[in-house]
Amino acid sequence: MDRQEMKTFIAKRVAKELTNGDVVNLGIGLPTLVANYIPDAMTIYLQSENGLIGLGPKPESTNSDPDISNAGGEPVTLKPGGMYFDSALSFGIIRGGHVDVTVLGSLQVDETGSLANWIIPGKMVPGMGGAMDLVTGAKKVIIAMTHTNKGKPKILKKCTLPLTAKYQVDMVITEMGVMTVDNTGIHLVEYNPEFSLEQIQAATDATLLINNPKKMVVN
Amino acid sequence: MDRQEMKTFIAKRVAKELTNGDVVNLGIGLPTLVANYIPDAMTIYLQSENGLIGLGPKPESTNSDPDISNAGGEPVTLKPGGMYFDSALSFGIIRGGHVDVTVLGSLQVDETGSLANWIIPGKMVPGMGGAMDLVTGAKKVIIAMTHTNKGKPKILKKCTLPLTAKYQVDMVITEMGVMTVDNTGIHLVEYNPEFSLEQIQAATDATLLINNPKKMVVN
Amino acid sequence: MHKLLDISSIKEHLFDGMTIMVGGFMCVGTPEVLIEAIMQSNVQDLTIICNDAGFENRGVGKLIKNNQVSHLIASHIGLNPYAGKQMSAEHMTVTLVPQGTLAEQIRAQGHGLGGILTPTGVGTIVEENKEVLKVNNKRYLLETALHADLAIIEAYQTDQYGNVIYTKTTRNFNPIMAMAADKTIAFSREMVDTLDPECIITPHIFIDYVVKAGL
Amino acid sequence: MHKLLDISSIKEHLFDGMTIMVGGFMCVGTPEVLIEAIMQSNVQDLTIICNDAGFENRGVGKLIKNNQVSHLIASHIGLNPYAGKQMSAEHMTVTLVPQGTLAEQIRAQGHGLGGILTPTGVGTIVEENKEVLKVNNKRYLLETALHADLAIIEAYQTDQYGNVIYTKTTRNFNPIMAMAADKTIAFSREMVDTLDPECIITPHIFIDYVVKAGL
Repeated sequence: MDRQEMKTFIAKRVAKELTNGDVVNLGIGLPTLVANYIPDAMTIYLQSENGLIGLGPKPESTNSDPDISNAGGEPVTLKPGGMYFDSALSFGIIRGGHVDVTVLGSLQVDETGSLANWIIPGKMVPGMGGAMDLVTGAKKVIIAMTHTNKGKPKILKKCTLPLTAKYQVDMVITEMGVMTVDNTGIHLVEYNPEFSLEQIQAATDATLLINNPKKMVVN
Repeated sequence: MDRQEMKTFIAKRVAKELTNGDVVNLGIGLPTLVANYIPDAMTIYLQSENGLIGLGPKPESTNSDPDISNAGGEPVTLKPGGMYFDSALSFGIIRGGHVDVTVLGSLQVDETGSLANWIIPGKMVPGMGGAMDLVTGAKKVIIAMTHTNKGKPKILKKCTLPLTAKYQVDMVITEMGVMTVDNTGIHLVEYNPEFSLEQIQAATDATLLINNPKKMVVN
Repeated sequence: MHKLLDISSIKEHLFDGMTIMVGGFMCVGTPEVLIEAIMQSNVQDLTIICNDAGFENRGVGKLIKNNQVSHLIASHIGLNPYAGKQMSAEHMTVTLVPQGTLAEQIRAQGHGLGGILTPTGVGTIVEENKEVLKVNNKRYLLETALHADLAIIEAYQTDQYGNVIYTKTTRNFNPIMAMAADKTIAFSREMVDTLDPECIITPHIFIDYVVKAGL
Repeated sequence: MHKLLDISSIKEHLFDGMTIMVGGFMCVGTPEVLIEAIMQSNVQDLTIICNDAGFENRGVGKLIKNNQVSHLIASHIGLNPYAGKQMSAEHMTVTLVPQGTLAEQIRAQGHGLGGILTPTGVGTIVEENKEVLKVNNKRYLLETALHADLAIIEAYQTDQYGNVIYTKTTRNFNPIMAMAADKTIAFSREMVDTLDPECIITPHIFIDYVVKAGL
């Protein structure tokens, strides 16, 4: 798989985690792609922290309205039944536990479910934006990311970068597999048969708990 | 003056404290009467804590809408430019210092500016409603009440009933005079010439600071 | 509309000892039809969170009169003398809360906040047993979030998704309660196809069930 | 309309060292015209409170580029590399705040709250130098209210009283900032006679001045 194929593969697998009626917040980048793979028969309400529920597809470029954007600043549309609100209500929805699933990328995740995705001290200081609120407030936190960064593991025993939040990650989905996190550790519950279990563990710093994993299937 | 004349006299005098453009909250009872004496040329925005700004006069009885009431549960109307909001924003306006003047009745006021108007233990327990927020948040707190209760002083050295708030009263207006409160004590700044200064002090438990008071005039 | 609930099914959402938030301000904006249904269920030992005690035969006053309420959290009870009697006779506990504090405690729950710092009540008996914190040399009371198992609210119009608008001063506590309970049932006076996305007050994600007027 | 302000008069409301809240989210809902006027005034040593640092040549990014900002309080600065450089070179202090916390801190000020308890940031460097309080055995950070001398916001429509509505996702931080500053200046795209009293987002009492588009 090349990088683009990996992203598509991951996004497709994330989409399978969604349930009809879910309120979902998709982070910038790879997570945004998940919207493309939601089955037509399923109703998902996409929330965007800049102030809307009912995020629709990107507008035709000839028809773009600068007054309506997603949290990445990209032009979007509003689906029927959607609505606008201010930042206080938007984060009330997020912090109050009214978002069923949030999907974010990350620089690091660890086997305690902590994650780090907002700063590399001395190098990159973009800020946390809404990420800290999202992972703290959402009912289910899914990290969607490539398994490694230039061959270096991103799934660690313990995050080394400043944390976004402690103990909040429920699931990690990469091109190599699907992992769940609970207080016993990180479990490889599905694996991509393109890789052996040994290869996956070798690409992972954390100790993967493996007990009859299924094959990871996307369409 | 009979009781009704007293109330009218007090309400008229309170009205003179208002300034063009003020946001004003009038409590239930006597304070509500103040609205009748706002000069036509003056624009006052009446706020009602149940959720509106722009309280208008009572509707004609044939035209009463049960969906719009004031904080006393009485039918009212909305003036042009008025708007509705929820209780959180309503008390945001109040607590946040965006109400210029609040006018309330009271059971007791003391010379430190503390007041008690929400409970008589063992006898009357109506609750504080919005009064604690109003006197804590409003820029200017005016107590409008009769000077005594069955001949007993209501303006005390120290309140004996459970307080509504400490040190919040700016002005007390009764049928006997106008008093201001600051950290030196309570000052009789205007007196009703129907009473002598001795009579007013005799009806008052607090020590009135008196320095060239004016005559209290209402039209 | 998939959230429609038959009034007779409300009892499935009720249980003894539960906490219910009831919208309305002196019964303006209180869903009387849902109150009636709770009366008929005869569920017991309720904690009711409401701005006030209603009137003796209106609003939450009806539940108090029916002896279903063991604890009332409200800002005043003055218009319901029966509530005062029940309180004095210790048949019902009444917790009196400043109205603005009540609003923020309810909002805090819906917004995922543990509590808020308010200057209201400092130096009064409201302060008793509460943490007092200083910020910039000013004293505030820490008031914690208020949660409910169920909120019952009165909507003016509800669209096919469950988005809600209110009318005039019926709004009051309804929008914040809709966010603060595990489950929210809206009584709606009117059902409409769509609402203006700029004017929706309560997003559909907070409305679990809708009871239509006239059913 | 008595609140109308000529754009050239904005400088009367500016002073060195002041704190300004700027509405908008990645410049959507940011009043660029007012930003330009602040640039022209060349007021110095500003503390800017805004969701983000804008872009290098848009939004508050223009004030940063013009070296007028000594302190930026924002949730991210990633789209403005110049802001990052100014921060690294210690020409500008940047306080990064979780976006939801920033919203609540601003709201708290306007609503007269000393602060709020949020679970966001617990166990991270955001916790540093902050009070941690436990409520029902859950840990929260005490985040205190954020005040400004001036808020500049972008309105969609303003009526003759100064009531404001926004459009689509331009709303974001604008309504809460309008309440949190000593003075609020709204840039308004359109002036109308009246607005629907059910749909007004920012009541006129929070709007001190209105700058009309095209003037």
